[in-house]
Amino acid sequence: MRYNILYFASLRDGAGRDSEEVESVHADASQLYDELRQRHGFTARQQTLRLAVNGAFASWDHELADGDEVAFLPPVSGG
Amino acid sequence: MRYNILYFASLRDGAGRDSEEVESVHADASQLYDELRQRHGFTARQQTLRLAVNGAFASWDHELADGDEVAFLPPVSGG
Amino acid sequence: MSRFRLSDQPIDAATLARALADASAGACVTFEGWVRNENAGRLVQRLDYQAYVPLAQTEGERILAEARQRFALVDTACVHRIGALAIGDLAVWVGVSAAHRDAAFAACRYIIDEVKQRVPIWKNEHYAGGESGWLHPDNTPVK
Amino acid sequence: MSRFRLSDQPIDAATLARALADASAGACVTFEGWVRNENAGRLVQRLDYQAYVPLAQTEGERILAEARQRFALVDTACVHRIGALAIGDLAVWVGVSAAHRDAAFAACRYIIDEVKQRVPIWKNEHYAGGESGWLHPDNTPVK
Repeated sequence: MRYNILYFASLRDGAGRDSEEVESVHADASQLYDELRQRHGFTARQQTLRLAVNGAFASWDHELADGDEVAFLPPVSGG
Repeated sequence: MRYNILYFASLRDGAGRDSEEVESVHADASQLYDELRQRHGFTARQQTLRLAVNGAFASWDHELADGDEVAFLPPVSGG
Repeated sequence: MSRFRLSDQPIDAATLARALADASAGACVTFEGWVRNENAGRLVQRLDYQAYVPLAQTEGERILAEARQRFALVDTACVHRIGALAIGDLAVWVGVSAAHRDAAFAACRYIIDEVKQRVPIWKNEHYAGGESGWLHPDNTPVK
Repeated sequence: MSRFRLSDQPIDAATLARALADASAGACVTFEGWVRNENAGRLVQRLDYQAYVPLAQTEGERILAEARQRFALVDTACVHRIGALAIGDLAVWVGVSAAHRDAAFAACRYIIDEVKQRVPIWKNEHYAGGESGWLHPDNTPVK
């Protein structure tokens, strides 16, 4: 499946880009994150991240679909 | 003794003036207030008022001195 | 540097807030009291504030000093209007800056609560129909 | 009428506060978050805010809607800066108007607390010495 992955904060620094198109066999967001973590050498553990799919927060058991926009969100620090 | 009495809010309305020079035998503030209450027909009971002498809050057992500026303060309502 | 002020002119909130700024301040909380068109079910048309000016000044400063002592503040100020005000007018402004927001919120609340309870200022509301009345600190009528 | 806004331009607090006015509003509480020169013992020189804009917008609006539901408000708004900020810059503004101050204080505090916890915005602090780092909601460093 093809995903558009968005990166923010430490993950953006780690990936060296804002976003990327990714081809993956995983419909499970945790497994997708693990794959990207290995590829880019992210240090953030999945448990510290929130998942967002197509611009909305989603739980980690949300099943991904082809063409989804997926973001793994580090702890926020606005304000 | 001579006092300069200041009036505010409902007492100012009752006395029809901001202030007045008063000659009184009372050095006790409660007795002085009773005298003025009778003179002007104030409805406010002394227990509802705070006393100020020479620009500072004072307790009701504060002994007044000749020439004091005395104010009987109704409950405040700023803000 | 008098931080508590009575004013017979409109209050410039933006200028007052800017004056609280400091490189060590991360939070600024302000309270504005506006003249409402209604109190206790009666339509208010305008109001007058009367003050015992020198004592109000002293007591206001004392409240700000208490706040500075109780809370970790960078700066604080308060201005209260006197004279005739219309609906919507800014009647009282309190501003507090602090390193962190806990102290700023707590101090701002402390100051406005104490000002309303202790500072010798009196509000006379003028109602639709021509009546008027002095108020207690809880905005109930006197007598 | 979007009440939560991300802005890459300076925030005009005075104009925002005026827009909360209403004849039925007696209290207005505002919170301003300013960029401090220090965090956790390190000298901060400037910072950058990054945001996941569409989700930040949705989540910010949701927080304001929650505040309107929980507290008796007249109006509320919030603006958060994104991009590069200097020491002293206004980073986030929250304003609440209400008939009475209890609701205004409580709602203002609720909104800034929730914004800091939930809205996808990230702060990157640049320190004296050239280092920089992303922060957690409690302003401790990530890793």
